[in-house]
Amino acid sequence: MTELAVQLGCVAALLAVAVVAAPLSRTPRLATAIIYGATLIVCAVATASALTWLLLHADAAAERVLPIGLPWLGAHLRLDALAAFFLVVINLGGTLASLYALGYGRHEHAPHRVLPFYPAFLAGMNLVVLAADAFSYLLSWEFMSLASWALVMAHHRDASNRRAGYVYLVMASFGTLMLLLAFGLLAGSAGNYDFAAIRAAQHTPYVATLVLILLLLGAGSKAGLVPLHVWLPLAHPAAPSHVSALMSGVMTKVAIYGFIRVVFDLLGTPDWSTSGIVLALGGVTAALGILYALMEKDLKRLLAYSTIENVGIIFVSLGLALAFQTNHQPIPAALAFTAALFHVLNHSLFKSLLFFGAGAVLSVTGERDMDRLGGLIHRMPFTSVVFLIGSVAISALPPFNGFVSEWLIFQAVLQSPQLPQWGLKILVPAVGGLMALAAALAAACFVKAYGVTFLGRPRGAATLAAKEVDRFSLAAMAILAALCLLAGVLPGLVMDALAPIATEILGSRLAPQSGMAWLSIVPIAQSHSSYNGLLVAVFIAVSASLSFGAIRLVSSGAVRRGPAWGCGFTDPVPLAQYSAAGFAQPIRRVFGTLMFRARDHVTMPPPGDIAPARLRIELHDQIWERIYAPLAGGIMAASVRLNRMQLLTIRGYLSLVFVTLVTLLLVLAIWT
Amino acid sequence: MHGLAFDISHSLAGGLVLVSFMMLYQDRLTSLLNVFALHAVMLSLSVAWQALIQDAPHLYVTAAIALLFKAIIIPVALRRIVYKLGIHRDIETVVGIGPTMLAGMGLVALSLALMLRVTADADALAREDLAFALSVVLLGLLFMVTRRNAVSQVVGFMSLENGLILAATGAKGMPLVVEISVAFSVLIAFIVIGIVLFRIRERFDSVDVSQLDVSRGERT
Amino acid sequence: MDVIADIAVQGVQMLLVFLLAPLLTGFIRKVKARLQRRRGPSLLQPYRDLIRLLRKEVVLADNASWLFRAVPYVTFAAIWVAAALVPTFATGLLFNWTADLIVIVALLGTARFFLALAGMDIGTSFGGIGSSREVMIAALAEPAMLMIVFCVALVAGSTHLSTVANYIASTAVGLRVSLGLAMIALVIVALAENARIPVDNPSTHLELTMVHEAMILEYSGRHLALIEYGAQLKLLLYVSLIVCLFYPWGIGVFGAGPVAYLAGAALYLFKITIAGFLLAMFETATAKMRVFRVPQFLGAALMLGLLGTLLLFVSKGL
Amino acid sequence: MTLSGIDPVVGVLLIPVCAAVVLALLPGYKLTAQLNVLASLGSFLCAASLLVLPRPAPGPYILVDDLNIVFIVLNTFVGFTTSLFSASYIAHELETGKLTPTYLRFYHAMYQIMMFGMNLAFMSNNIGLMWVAVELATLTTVLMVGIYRTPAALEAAWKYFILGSVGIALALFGTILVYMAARPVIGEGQEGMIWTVLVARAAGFDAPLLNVAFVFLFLGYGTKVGLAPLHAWLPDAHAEGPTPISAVLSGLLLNVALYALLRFKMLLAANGDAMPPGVLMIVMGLASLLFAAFMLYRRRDIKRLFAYSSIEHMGIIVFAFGMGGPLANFAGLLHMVMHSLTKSAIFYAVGHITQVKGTQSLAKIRGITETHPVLGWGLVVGVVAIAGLPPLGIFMSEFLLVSSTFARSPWLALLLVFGILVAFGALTLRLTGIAFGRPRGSRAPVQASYVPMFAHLALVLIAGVYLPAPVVAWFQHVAKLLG
Repeated sequence: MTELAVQLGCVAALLAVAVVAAPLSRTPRLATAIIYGATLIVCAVATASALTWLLLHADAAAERVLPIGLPWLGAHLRLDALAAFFLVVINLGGTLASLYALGYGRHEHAPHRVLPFYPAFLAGMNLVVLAADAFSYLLSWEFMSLASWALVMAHHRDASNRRAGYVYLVMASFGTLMLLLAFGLLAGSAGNYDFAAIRAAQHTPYVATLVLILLLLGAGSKAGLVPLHVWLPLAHPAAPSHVSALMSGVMTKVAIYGFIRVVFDLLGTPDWSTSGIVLALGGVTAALGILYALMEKDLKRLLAYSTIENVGIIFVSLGLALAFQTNHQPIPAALAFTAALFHVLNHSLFKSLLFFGAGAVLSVTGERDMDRLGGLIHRMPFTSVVFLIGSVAISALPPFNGFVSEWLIFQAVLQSPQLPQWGLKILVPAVGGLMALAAALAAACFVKAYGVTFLGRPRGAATLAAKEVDRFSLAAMAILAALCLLAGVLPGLVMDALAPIATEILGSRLAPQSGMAWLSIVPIAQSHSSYNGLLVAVFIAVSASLSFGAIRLVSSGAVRRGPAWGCGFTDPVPLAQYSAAGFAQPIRRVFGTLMFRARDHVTMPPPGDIAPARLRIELHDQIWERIYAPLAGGIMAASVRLNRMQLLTIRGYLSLVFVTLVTLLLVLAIWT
Repeated sequence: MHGLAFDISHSLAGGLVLVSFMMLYQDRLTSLLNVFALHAVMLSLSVAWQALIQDAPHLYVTAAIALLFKAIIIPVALRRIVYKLGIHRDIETVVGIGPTMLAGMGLVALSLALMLRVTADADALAREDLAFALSVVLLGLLFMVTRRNAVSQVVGFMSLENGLILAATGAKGMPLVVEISVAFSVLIAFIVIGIVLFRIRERFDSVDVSQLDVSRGERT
Repeated sequence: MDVIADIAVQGVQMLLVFLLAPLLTGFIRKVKARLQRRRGPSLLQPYRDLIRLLRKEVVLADNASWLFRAVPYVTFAAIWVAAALVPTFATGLLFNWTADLIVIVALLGTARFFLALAGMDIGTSFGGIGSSREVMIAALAEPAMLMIVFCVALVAGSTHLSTVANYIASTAVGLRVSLGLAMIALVIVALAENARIPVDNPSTHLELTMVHEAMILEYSGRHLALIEYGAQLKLLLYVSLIVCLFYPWGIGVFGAGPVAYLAGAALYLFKITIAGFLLAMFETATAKMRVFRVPQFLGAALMLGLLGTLLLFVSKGL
Repeated sequence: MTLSGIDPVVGVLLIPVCAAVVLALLPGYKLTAQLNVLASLGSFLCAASLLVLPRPAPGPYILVDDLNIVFIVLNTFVGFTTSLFSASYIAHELETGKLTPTYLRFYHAMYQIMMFGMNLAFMSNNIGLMWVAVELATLTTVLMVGIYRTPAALEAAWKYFILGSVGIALALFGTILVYMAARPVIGEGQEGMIWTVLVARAAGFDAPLLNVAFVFLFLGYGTKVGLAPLHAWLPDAHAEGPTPISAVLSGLLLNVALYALLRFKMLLAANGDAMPPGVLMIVMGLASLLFAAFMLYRRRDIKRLFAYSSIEHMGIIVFAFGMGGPLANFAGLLHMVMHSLTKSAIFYAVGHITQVKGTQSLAKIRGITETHPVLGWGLVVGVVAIAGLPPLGIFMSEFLLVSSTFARSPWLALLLVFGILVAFGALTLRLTGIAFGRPRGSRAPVQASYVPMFAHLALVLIAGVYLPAPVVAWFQHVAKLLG
């Protein structure tokens, strides 16, 4: 089992790189090249070995115990199909992020605050997936959070980044403590924290339910489940863009890995009702996440919110898998589970791509605010193409990969009538509706993102100066775009690669897909449903070129350029274009009034006054205002109240001692 | 003989408690110091009696220390300080005398209730003594709590120490180390308090220094 | 050999929808004109319009990007493929196995996505207003559509149109309340998706009320022709979708031979004629509603779909 | 105990005493500072040698067993590193004229006496002697807290003194009561105070008397541990004294009192029908944790901030020992050691920061990582460690404590987690303010010896990832002793 050794070697190498990065970063340019080059190589190696494991001997599992970590336990490290898959996701992301950063990192103005933590962050994520006992799992989990926190704080002079880092760190620690409680429950008072022991132990339904809820709190807060998502849109954009890509595209997946590992692998089968919780949470998260994104005008924050949506989708299909699994319906369970993993892969691909694109825009224009961008398609032709591909893919449109996974999830949703419980029968279609809503809103959201950022006319001076980004960044984005298309047209191969994981975790798998006629995928049965990404893509290409050719024949190819039709007054100022907020206005009016208590305030100047009319949009983040603000306020109030105890006179303190003594004596006198 | 011995030591210890109550009753520092001297005298008497009936000569030393330091030197010195600070007139009880008295009663009752549970094989003398000692300690603490001024806090603290000594001497055959440590700690206590008071006097008038919190930014 | 035949039949189908689409539009216009006591243009007018547009030169706005020029082809192709996937005169054709109902919906989504982008490309307010409203309507229509899919799939146990059509044609299912509800929902969705009255008015250029037209305002010449053609194909697609889902009777089963196919084709023509007539009547009878009434309208469709599904559970006894 | 010259016990006890005398006489700070370091090193080496050399049999006064050797070694080690830190710190104090050479002599002598007192407290087998030693240590620290003679410092010292001596009194009363309880069984005289004898025959003691005794001892020594609501002296004493003393207070003196508590807890546990001491410790521990956690938010003074975090951690430790059981006790011991190392390291960093910035006010200290990277990141690592984040030692102890508690009594664990989380929020909030943001205050380079700080942090880091087997076995043994 050399792969495990290779993986551990890679982790060690990453840590070593992190250590040498600190002194190196005195010479930024050199350090940037060396560090990112090194991480690029290491991650590539790790990806390769994990992939070979997943493809060749995925049914096996390699384990090894290192004499570190919890003394009487040691650090258990285990490589199985599930771990291998997530290692692929992590290290693929790491490889491409490093490649991207080779170019992007040159624009970094505080490299000494990024370079040491970047490899550590990657190492932490790898370790989480490899860990096979509670202690090393949580240790690497929190180490990952810590490294990413340091990266979020890289540009610490910006107060909003500091706030982001703070909220992030607190939420992360909350999540870890919840996981800690969960493992405490699983390990029992004897404290056998080894995953093998936990897997072997029998857990009562009560314990299983409690653990699942704790997992939803712990892993969910890291993954960004509503209402634990508040840190995510703050922290992800705050980091440098390649790190944002890793946090959004990969780290959330590590959280999902944690959920799968514990709930599906360690926990046995909990009560069916728990799957309802997961489903509902996932659906709400998907819909709310994308609604938040639609209200956003900061490009990177928009992407972060859309991450929340995708996490919701993944949790929906995990909930479906749980529902089927608890009702002993292996095939639909495998379908939902495979769909979830497929979407994990897809989201890691196109979200990284989109964040890279946002980073490219940021590095050439220095702007994240979409309302100051526009018309970039003329200045960054290549970036605009790959970003378009990413947008189509994330909007779940054929023939790209995003659609395949959502299609599979819908197929799983359509299996729900087989579920015996009324609750699920009624819940699942509703959640399906929520998912369809989320998908449509996602399309709207990315029409907005792409349209406002890349199309139209430049809105600011920063945009006019923009030019195409460097070669490394373009290469990284191109590879991702290609992968998006590839996974979209050849879904069967991916599903077959994922099958062993389902076998390992659920004990059931889908029928092998690669044997199907013309590479179409048939999750349940031919008569039931099937999809052939390749053919659809080919048909579209063929008919497009057909029509193109035909038109070339009949019509005149004449083209005349002229000013746009401006309804009388020509050449309005570019700012008169539809802004991000303006584009979202119809949807804001339909959904926002309920979700965000959104109000548009228009201040019209009096007649004769030439001052411009001003539009102010008032949004309230209900979740923050209803949950977090009161909590923080309560703690503050309590501390103010208690702080009076710091301000007593000596006599006051003495009387405290005195009262304590007398109370204890009284207790003694009464109780004994 | 034993009955008599018991009664005497018992009455002496009881007397100590009584004097503690008298201290609670005082609201002028000067008179308080007098009462404290009396307190010390009572203590040294009972210690001496213990030395007699336990024929433990080393206890005489303790008695002597108590008499010398607590009954004479310290009251005199404190009187000096009091006059120097010019606070020999002001009334500085926090709670009214009446409530304080009631609280004191409660404390004595509590200490009796606690000590009388002790199984009787610890001999009666010890039990009674402990009960009284405990009440003296608690009363001393109560005194410190109900007085505002640093000097009276010192006095209260020393009356508390007296209670300790009473207990220690009541504990038959307790090794010398304890008495020495008691005297030792009292000595240290006195010296340090003296220094600190002196310095405090030197810096600013009020001994109650809570307004420092403001300068320190803790009170906001 | 079979494969050749299959491809041939599929080709026929593609050609059929390709040729039929403008005719349907022309027919509807004609009927509407008649109902409004006008003589109206001839049935073939749409063909003439398309050809005229093809001949015209293209006027591009100054800052139109390559995307703006590529979009018409992409949208047309996507819609055409989608339309070719819907069984018209026969089920089980070659392409039917490559995609099911969800894919068809998604293909239309792709077309819409690119069209909305094109609306944003020039950077005029019209394009913006059109795109933003279009995506809003779509965001409401798609959940409703999924509910309909869900309802139908529950009845037929499949999302493949051919299977569904065969199943419903094979009179095993009697009249189902839930199917009726689903059909009404689908009609509403179709009206919205095709920018028909009461959601949108295809024949107006009154700026503030138009949605679809505003989006494509900057298009001209062959691009406009393609987009118009796409719209007509989409209309035909929805009509034949309704027909094949709810009135598949007489549809030719795969491999039944040319005769059955011809019968199926004839019946299909008959059905869409009726459908077109009804649509025209409906459009004449109703008025366009305000944009922000549309959510209620489509919300009704969603509710109907959900209701249909739940009723189905009840009738199946859960 | 054998009085042979090479007896390490004698070394541990006598070196400080002699050093104190010499230091009191010698002038000149350079020499004395070095001497101070030397003496601390000597006593540390003696203590370390106790690990390997055969231990003396428990005599009437001196006892060296598995439990207290942990404390002794830790104590002398931190004493040594602090003396190193204090050397560079005091130099600066002299330059700025906050201390005069006279006071400096006094300071060094007191430092050694304090070390002597603490070592004696750990080693004493006689509960009376232990009491004396603890008081000695306390009084010396009182004097050192007041050494700056500022109103604030004097007030702090005064507060510390009054509360401390009330604690003294209560502890003494408890000790007497223990003797009384033991007397009927053991008889009069010496024997009745020797801890080994007491614990051996505790079963026969008079339970009600023991209970009362424990209440007094708990409050008496608990005052020094800094348990809420007896904690009041602690923040001021930390804030107003010289920073090396703050380090020693947090790192060591609290442990001394804790050690005494543990001894008496074992005594009570040995007696069958006395009340379970755990309950009291759990309640007070949780109270201190929650109280300190909330108090952290309102702090304006950097040293007070970390003083309160000491209260919080003492609460956690006391809670752990109160829970008892192999895992919790192990966690408690580990947590105590890690806390001593980390907190003193933090105070080393804080000392230099306050010196270079010339203020203790949190509001005036910003962006340390930018102006003084080494110092700043050292502080960040320290606070991260104290906040219980991996890969540092406290994470391991909190992991064991929380998970084992949750399996046993969920509600307590939830309270514990809540407290930890609230404290975490406060600490990281302040850390964000101190370490990051646009720098404020002087950017002058600080002449500091980073050795002590990074030595401690390195130890904490290693312990967080890898605990050597012998240490583990030894801790487990001690945990078993604690029951």
